[in-house]
This record gives sequence, structure tokens and C-alpha cells, in this order.
Amino acid sequence: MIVPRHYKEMPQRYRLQGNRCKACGKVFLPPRLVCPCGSEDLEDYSLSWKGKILSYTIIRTPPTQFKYQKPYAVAIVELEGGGTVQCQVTDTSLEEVEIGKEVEIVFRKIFSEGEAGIHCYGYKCRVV
Amino acid sequence: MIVPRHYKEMPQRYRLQGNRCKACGKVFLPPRLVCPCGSEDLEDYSLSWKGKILSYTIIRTPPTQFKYQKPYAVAIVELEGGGTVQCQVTDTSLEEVEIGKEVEIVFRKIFSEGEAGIHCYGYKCRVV
Amino acid sequence: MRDVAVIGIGITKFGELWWQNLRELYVEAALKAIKDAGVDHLDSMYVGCMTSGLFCAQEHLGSLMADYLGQKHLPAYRIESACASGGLAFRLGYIEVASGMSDIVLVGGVEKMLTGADATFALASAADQEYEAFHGNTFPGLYAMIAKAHMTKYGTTREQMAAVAVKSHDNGSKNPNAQFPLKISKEMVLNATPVADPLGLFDCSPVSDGAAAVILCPVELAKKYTDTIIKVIGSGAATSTIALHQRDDITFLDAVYQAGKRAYEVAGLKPEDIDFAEVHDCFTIAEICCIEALGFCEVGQGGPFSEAGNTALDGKVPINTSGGLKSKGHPVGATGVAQIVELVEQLRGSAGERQVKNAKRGLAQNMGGSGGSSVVHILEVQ
Amino acid sequence: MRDVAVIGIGITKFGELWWQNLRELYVEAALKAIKDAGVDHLDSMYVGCMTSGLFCAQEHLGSLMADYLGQKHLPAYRIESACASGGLAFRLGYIEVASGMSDIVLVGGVEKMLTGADATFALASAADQEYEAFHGNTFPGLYAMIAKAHMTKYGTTREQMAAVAVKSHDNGSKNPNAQFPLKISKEMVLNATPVADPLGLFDCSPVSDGAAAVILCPVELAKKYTDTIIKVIGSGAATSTIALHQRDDITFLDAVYQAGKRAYEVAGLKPEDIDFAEVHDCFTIAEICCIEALGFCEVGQGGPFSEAGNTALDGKVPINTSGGLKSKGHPVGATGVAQIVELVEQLRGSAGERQVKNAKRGLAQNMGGSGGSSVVHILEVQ
Ligand SMILES: [Zn+2]
Ligand SMILES: [Zn+2]
Repeated sequence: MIVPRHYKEMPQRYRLQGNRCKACGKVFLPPRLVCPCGSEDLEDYSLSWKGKILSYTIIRTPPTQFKYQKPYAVAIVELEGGGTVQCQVTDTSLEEVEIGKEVEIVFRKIFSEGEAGIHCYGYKCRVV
Repeated sequence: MIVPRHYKEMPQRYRLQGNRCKACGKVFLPPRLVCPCGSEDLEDYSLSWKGKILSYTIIRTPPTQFKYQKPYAVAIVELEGGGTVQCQVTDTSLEEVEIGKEVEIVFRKIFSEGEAGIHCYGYKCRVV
Repeated sequence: MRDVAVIGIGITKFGELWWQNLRELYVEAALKAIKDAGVDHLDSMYVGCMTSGLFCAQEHLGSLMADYLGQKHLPAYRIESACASGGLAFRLGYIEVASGMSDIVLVGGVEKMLTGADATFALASAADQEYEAFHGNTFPGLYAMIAKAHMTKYGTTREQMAAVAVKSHDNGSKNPNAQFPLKISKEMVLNATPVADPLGLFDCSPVSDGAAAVILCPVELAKKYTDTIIKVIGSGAATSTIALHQRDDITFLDAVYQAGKRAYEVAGLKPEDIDFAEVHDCFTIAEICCIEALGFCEVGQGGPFSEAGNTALDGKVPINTSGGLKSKGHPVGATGVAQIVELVEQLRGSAGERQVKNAKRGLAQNMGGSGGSSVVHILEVQ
Repeated sequence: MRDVAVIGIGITKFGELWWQNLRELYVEAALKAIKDAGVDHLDSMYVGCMTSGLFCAQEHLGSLMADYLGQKHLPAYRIESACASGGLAFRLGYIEVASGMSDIVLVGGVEKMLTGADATFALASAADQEYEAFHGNTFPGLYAMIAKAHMTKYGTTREQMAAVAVKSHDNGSKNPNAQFPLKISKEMVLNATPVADPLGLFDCSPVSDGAAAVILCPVELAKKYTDTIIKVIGSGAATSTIALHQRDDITFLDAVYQAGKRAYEVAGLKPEDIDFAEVHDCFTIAEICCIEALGFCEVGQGGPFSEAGNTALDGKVPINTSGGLKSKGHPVGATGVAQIVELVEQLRGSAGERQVKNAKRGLAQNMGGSGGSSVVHILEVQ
């Protein structure tokens, strides 16, 4: 069911393609049509693939489509040069996940969807 | 996903168990807590298994869970002794389905639900 | 209660908009309305949307849309009444402005239907899920049953229904935002792929993505923004039995009748005082039943009335000058707001090729499900 | 705008109510409220519900509920703002009565969550589906992130969070309608099954079925029905950034702060004027953040403030006397209305064992998602 929705989001998910307000400098992923500062003058901006963990959790009771991955960590990552994302922490033991840790964004399969098992890809991060 | 919901509805679907307003005589399936006439004095009432077609259609573009059944007829059936239901017309050629035709209610599988293919049963009608 | 005016309108293209998602559609229409009105802030927002849950697994649209519209902390409400969601959102925005609680209110409607979700299944959530959809009936199926009964009771014909579709496409061909801006022939309607007998593909409104938005404010304040004051002079809403088979007469849409009656009463008007109307033609038979319930013709006479050309752009009462749901498209949550947009275009005299002559008073009628809810507004240019 | 009073309340048992479906739950609560008020008709109805689409494949609740309540033709609206749906429905009912458009308005809230649908998936529709839920985060996960950040920034401890749960269950044990009317110990909370670190099972409100309803009318009219006039003296609503990671400070719920600020302004009151409050404790950390944002304690001090007993039934400001979402249960669409029901019980002095002494002014705060929307009401007994 999610496939046409997902297709639309690929530039954001595959290349961290967002945008940046030319008036106030705020960075957005996904890209926005208008900034909370009121400006509609935004430029394309690819977010950095490096950042650090602002907060995180370990998910132990996931929704159905993530049931085979549990337990897994999800983090809020502040990226260098602006912008934040929320994503899973991969290639990292759960004990290593901490607030303040430096991470890099990596490209991964996120889950498989529906009866046909369509793979949905996107970004995760790993502690470096 | 529908199973616990369906379980709740079994008395209505398996035995046409509704109720009847003691104040105005109106018959309801499913049973109601209050009649539009304002009365809350309702008694259990099993609807008749005989009736006639008030209107109908032939469904040619069904939702996914009915896709293997198309084309099929759905009718509004007015039951003897009060109450109306909406249900499929079964065991009847599509050409035979007409407004005013007499039908009897029969118990059938309605569709199979979800990945597990749980069977949901209920009433259909057939032209007699 | 204060008098209320519509001072801004915005609408997206309707259609299969694969490259725009739910939030982008909404924000595009809302920004257009804000600019059209020339307001520099909003006090409150109403979002009409039917089932972003089943189409996009996304609820909480008040927060999402206020956020993506850059309106931090804006009070925002999502209103749902199936395909009448947009019209009811408009009514609540109108009440809030009339009450004096807020001055500048944005009412938007949106639906993203082309997401890969089973649209037939999602739309059936407007019916009684357990006693209609459970048995395999669909939205076209419900209206098909109404059509069969109407044909039997009143002698309405397939040709009369086809005339409704032909007229709507004539109008829609003059609307650049329409999903299908093309003329069709009666033969095309009659020979189209059957969907739910007696309805074929050209009797049915399409599955659409789209959004529309309007800005409301008190009439007193409106004078600051515009010289063309378009006032809401009537509003009415009603519900009825949700399941078609439990109604006393399935050929008469009593929620439409009740909503219309209340709107006429508030406005102090009769059907013959209305210059043009947008009505909820999700199916050709729906337009026939709606014009009957709204009193534009006698009950049972919607078919011949339409076939005789009374509802055409130059007819007695032009119906669905925008192309209606049929030709313009039907992103369900957006539809009721898009009807108001068309009324304002006509009352401003800016409807271009589809302009109704001397359009002073327009009526918009939006409907949920198979007629389980309806809402009617009457707008007048001062 | 007219002054508005709450003259009737009704609520179902909250819990795993397998034998009651969506419409039956709603109608039970609504009939109780109608009888409690003693009104003989309704002018309008608001139905708060989050996601009957994803739980029951049923939208169009205005029509469905008016129909099954036997209220033919009643104008009815379904309001959605995730878990704040009930509170926002109440606000809109309040606006309609205040405006003068309607006299007797029923506001109901309902959620049927135990349907076999994946509740974790359905509830995630309150978050940013594409940028939070897509990545596998869940509702407990979002609040767990808030908790981690709050612990890091302010030194809040697991024991302080546990104290919130223990207090709520103490109150809930005195509420016959509560889903879990049982006392728990701090050790039970700390040793419970982990759900999303640092939150365990007893930090989380349960998945629940239930409904609640209230009747509103103008204060002038209320005197006809009751001698105990309970007046709505403050109302505020606000939204904020929907996605947690896009907020400037995830430990501060700014939609709650804004909604509270507006409600206090309307009422002309400060936090210290409030005798007791129902706040949106979907998780223990949520109650801590909410009492901070509402000004009942300093920002960052919600943990120690709670642990010291200030929020207990006999504390400085009793919080969640009903048991809160934690012990009473959290049928999401019903919650905001159920909070009003508890306020009225307390203000009437009919809260039994959990009665707050000298309860003259109560505050209800309802919240959607991870704080993307919030609504606050203040009620006073005259
Ligand atoms: Zn900016
Ligand atoms: Zn009766």
C-alpha cells in the first residue's frame, strides 16, 4: 500500500534532499514550501551525512512491519550544517547508543511492506 | 484485522438477531439502544428469513477482499415482519435479480480476511 | 452573531498528482488563499479531510498542516464527515468567526487518494462498515441502488443520467483545474464500462488528489481587504440514517433536504432565489437527487429537468459550473471547500468562460456517504 | 459570546470491552449524559475520535452516531486531533453554544481500539508518518526520547517517573470506571517489562475501549436544569511541530504551554488559582512535562515536584484524580471528554473517595501525538 507514497519521498530518503530558508538559514527535511519565519524563498539543500545523537530509545514493542528487527534503537540525529532526522541506529550494539555520540548516515533497507514484501529503503545511522 | 470486530457481530450475522421497539414496532438489525421515536424499551427480535428485493445492483469493481467474486449482486431486502438488510444475492443468475422478487436468507461465507485468510460468515439471500 | 465574508480562495489542480503528497497539496492551496486574501496572519484553521488514515496512515492533520504552513502554535482542527468533510469544516470556520472568537480563519480541505491504498475499501468507511461494506457493497453500488429505485419509482432513464454527465463535462472543459477538462457525448456515457449496474464509468466521479482553501473574516473587517464583499448568508447541516437500507425512502436524500431547508431559512430565501449552485454529484444520480432535495425541481423530476437543459450554464439554474465532482474531480475532503471556491469565482465574476451571467447568489451543497450527512451554504455578493 | 455551562455527563467503563462496538460505546455514554442533564432534545453534536478508520474501517461518525442515538437529522461533526480529539471536540461545542447558534450541544468522545488492528501502527498515525513512523518509531518510543532528554537535561530519574504512576493508580483505585483500578508500587513500575527504554509497561497508558459525553448549554439556560452551575471559564488550543526531531527543545511541550497560556488569559487566572487538574499522562514523562508547561511547577522540576507528593489527592495541586490515562485507561478519542467528566464530578462534589476538598476550579489538558497539539479548559463551579 505504501509504494506510491514511498516513491514520492525517494529524493529525501535516498539523498537526504531537503531545502534551506534563504531568509533565516533553517534546514528542512522533507523540503517545505514555506518557512515558519514566513519566507517562501527556500533553496534545495542536501543535508550532511554526519551528525550526533540528541536523544534515542530502544524499541522493544514495534509495529507489525518491524517485528523481526526488535529490539532496535531509534535516535534523533542533529546533522552538521543544519537539519535533524529521526532514524534507526544500525551496525552498533545497543549499549553503545548514547546521547552526544557522533554518527554517520548510511543507506539501508527500512522494512518490507505488505503481502508482496516490497522493500522500502532509506537512511539509518551508525555510531562512528 | 477484522476478526475480533466480527466475533462481536456474530449473533446478528448468524441468526439475524436484532431488536424491536415496543413503543413503535420498528425492527432493527443490528439491535439499537434507543429508537428514533425516543423509546429505549426494545426487545430482542429475530428477523424473518423471508423477504423481497427493494433495490439492487451488480458490483463489477469490488474492493480487494471481494475481487474473486465479481460480478455479484447486492440487494436491499425487506424482511417479512419488519426490518431490512443489505446483502449479496447468491445461487441466482444475475439476470434473475429484480426489484420485487421474493428471496430467502441463507447462511454463507462472505469473504476471507487478511494474510491468514480468516473466513467471515454471514447472511446472503437467494431468489426463490 | 457577526456577519461573515469569504475574502480569499486557493485551489490546486485536481487529478492524479503523484508528485505531490498530502501536506504539499494542502499547503499549496492554503498559501494561495492567504495571498489571495492578503492577510498577514491567521487566528485559527479548520482542515476537512475524510480518511487520510486509510489512505496515508496519517491523522493529526491540524498539527501537521499548521506546522507545514509555517503557522506555529495556530489552533487547528481536523473535521471529518466522509465526503462532506470540507463543507462541514467551512461551516465550523464560519461559526467561529461569527461567534467573535476569531477574526481570520482559514478553512482548507484535502484528500490524497492515489497512494496505492485500495480506494474502494477506504471510501466504504463512509458507509456502515459492518452492515453495508461487509457484504461487498461499494460506493458506486450504493448509488446504483438509489438509481435503480429512482428509475423504478419515477421512470428516470439512463439517458437522463447521461445528460447530467455531459453537462458537467461541458462546464469542466472550461475549468483549467479540472481533472478531466474534456467534453463527452451521451453515447460515451451509455456505452462506458459498467461499474455497478446501472452506473457506468462516466456516471462516477473519479479518484482524485487535490486541495482547496478559503479565508473567512467578519464582514466589517473584510472591507479592509476587498471591495467585493462576498457574504455567507445561509448555512445548514444535517445527518440522516447512515445505512441506505434502513431509510424509509432511498430515492429521497433527506439530509440534503434538511440542510437546505435550514440554509434557506437562515438566508430568508427560496430555491428560486438561487442563481447557480454547486451540488454533490459524486454520481450522476446523486446530482438528480440533490437538485430534487434542494427544491430546484419537483421530487422525481430531476432526470427530465436535467435532460431539458435547465441545469446548463445558460439554463434556468446552472448546476456545477465548475464541472462538478464528475469532471473537476473529487478529492473527497477537498470537495466541499472547492465548491465554495467556485461560488466565490462566480460571485466575483472571475469564472472566465464558465461565468454565469448576473451571478449574485450561489448555493453549495456537500454530502457524506450515500447521504448520511449534508451541509449547505448560500453566498451572496453585496 | 455567551457564557457556557456543562449540565450533563456520561461515561462508560474503560477497558477491554470486547462485547461493545464503536457505536454502542458512544451511544451508552451519550444517553447517560442526556439523562444526567435532563434535556429533551439536542441542537448539535460533536464526536471526538482519533482513528476509527484504522481501527474499525469506519469514518463518517457524525452520521453513524446521530443515527444510532436516535437523533434524526441532528447536525453532527467528527473532530480529530489524534489523542486530543475529545478535548478539541469539547472546545468546538463550547464555541457553538457561546456563539448563539445552538443551545443544547452534546460533545462525545469515543475510541474502539481492541479490534484486532495493530494498535501501535494505528497510533503512529498521530506522528509524522513519513519521517517518524516510517523509521520504526512508536508512541512509547517518542515519549521515551523525551524522557531520555529530560533525564539528561534536568536530572529527572526513573524513580520520579515511577512516583507519577504510583500516584495515578492510587487515584484510579477509587474510580469504578477505571480500566486498572488497582494500586501499584514503585518497584512494580521500575521492574516492569521494558517497552521503549527508559519506559516500561507501567510508564505507559493502556490500549482501551471507551466513551464519554457531556452536554453544554448557555449558563442562562442551565439554571432551568440544575442548581449547580459549572461554567467553562477558560479555553485555549494550540498546535506545534508534529515531528519530535524538528522541535527546538524536545523536553518542553510548547503546544501545551500555549494552550494553557490562552486558557489562563481567558479565565483571568494563574496556575496557582487552579484547585486540581486532569492532564494528559499518556506516559509518566508526559505528566511531568505537562505540569511543567502548565506552570504547576518550574520547568525541569516536574520529577521532584511529583515525587514530593505535590500532585497527590491531598497535595498542593491534585493531578489526575480520575486515575489519569495511566490507570483509568486511554481510549484516545474519549480521553479529552472523560477529563471534563472528571472535572464536573469533582466540582459537583460527587467524586466519592477521590473527592478533592474545596474543589472550585479545575483544569483539563488534552494532548495529541507527542505534543503536536493541545487543548486546555478551565471549569468553575458558581
Ligand atoms: Zn526562514
Ligand atoms: Zn420506536
